[in-house]
Amino acid sequence: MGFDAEILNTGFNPGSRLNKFSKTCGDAGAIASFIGRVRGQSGEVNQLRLESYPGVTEQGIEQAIEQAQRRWPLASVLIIHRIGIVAVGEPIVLVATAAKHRRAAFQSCDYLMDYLKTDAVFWKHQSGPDDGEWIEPRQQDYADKTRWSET
Amino acid sequence: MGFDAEILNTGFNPGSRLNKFSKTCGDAGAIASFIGRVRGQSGEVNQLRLESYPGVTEQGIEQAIEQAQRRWPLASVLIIHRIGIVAVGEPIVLVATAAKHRRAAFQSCDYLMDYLKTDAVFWKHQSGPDDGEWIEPRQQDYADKTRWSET
Amino acid sequence: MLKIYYFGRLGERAARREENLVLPEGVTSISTLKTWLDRSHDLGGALHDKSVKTMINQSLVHGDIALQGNEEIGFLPPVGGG
Amino acid sequence: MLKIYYFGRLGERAARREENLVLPEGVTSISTLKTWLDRSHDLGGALHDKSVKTMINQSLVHGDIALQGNEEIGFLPPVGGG
Repeated sequence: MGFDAEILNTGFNPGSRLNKFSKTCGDAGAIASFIGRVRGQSGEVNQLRLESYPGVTEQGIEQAIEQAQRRWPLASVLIIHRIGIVAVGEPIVLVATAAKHRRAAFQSCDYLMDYLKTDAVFWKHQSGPDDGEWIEPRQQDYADKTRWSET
Repeated sequence: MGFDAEILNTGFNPGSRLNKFSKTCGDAGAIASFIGRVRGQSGEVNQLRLESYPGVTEQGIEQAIEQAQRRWPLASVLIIHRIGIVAVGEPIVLVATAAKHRRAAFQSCDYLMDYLKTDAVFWKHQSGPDDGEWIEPRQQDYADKTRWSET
Repeated sequence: MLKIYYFGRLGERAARREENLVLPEGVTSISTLKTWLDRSHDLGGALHDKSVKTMINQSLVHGDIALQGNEEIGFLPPVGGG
Repeated sequence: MLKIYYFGRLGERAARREENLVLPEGVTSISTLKTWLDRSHDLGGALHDKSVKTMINQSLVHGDIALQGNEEIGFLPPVGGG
């Protein structure tokens, strides 16, 4: 059983981290996971640059994991989030949740991704061949998140 | 881009299969996945034995993937399902779905798992230290599945 | 020759997962085949159970169907679970 | 000494991600500090923008707060996205 959050400024291997995670899940039969990667929108985005606020970012993620544990009976949770420069196609985030049944695993994974996309303390700068911009949550991200206050 | 279903009578490595899958996902930013493992219920289940109907089982899964493609804009889908004898803790199933945005990835992965748990052509025999039994979908599995006819 | 598959608990009940069978005398359809197999393997009516589906050449069939004697026949108890 | 962090687009605007600062004369609170920094780094009012959150010693604060001069201060534009 483990509830871990890691902020990394180097690349990571989602598959091997997921295999390692599955060893911490005890008897849990259901492991849901999500990998988010940098999309190259119309071939324009060259990279993302992510900043965190060390200490504050981790604390926020840990609180989100605690919220998820209160909502669902979870055996284990792993969140890995990149900071620094991340190239197109590389993973930015891995969320894995383990539970006895799959509904709890799916929903908690979805819930934690919504947190990471809207409220987690990260700033993302997207740069293309010519210039760049700081990006903020899409309306869809906010809409996704409000689902959880209704359930 | 790939839409693959594999029925295996040997063990597989979910993490390395997921890494391999992610290479087929092109520009998709969101990869959802689910790993189902044999649970040892109260220390009683020693193993599962799974049967398929070669040809029919594959065709059913391929049709479910086609249904998912009609519902969501998916870049790639991978389903791996074990047959034969699977010990407690070992993976029985891996479903991975890739899409541009995470909602499509999560929902299609969830949808395909519901199919695999209720309608897929597998028979599962669960054996303990003393005896065994053939298992069928739980009421919860049927309830999960009806969600999709309402959306 | 018929090729017959018994899946899941039916395989246990019939003590075989598959068999090859020359169409027995008097067996002309899926329904008469079920009755013949039931008696031959002492299946206690299992093949006629409503929960058991029948496939001919890997297609689901309903009701009685005439047999040529060269079909692949599958008897499927409820699928899924776990 | 104050430790000040500028995150996201504020770091670009201020041309620094962090700085150490002895509490300037006349600066007694977070509000007067924002005004002083705004003028000093030519931030065009960015720190007073409603979308920017302020943390003192890693806790969110609202309204004006007196400063001792040894705090860690973070200025946070909207988070998340992407």
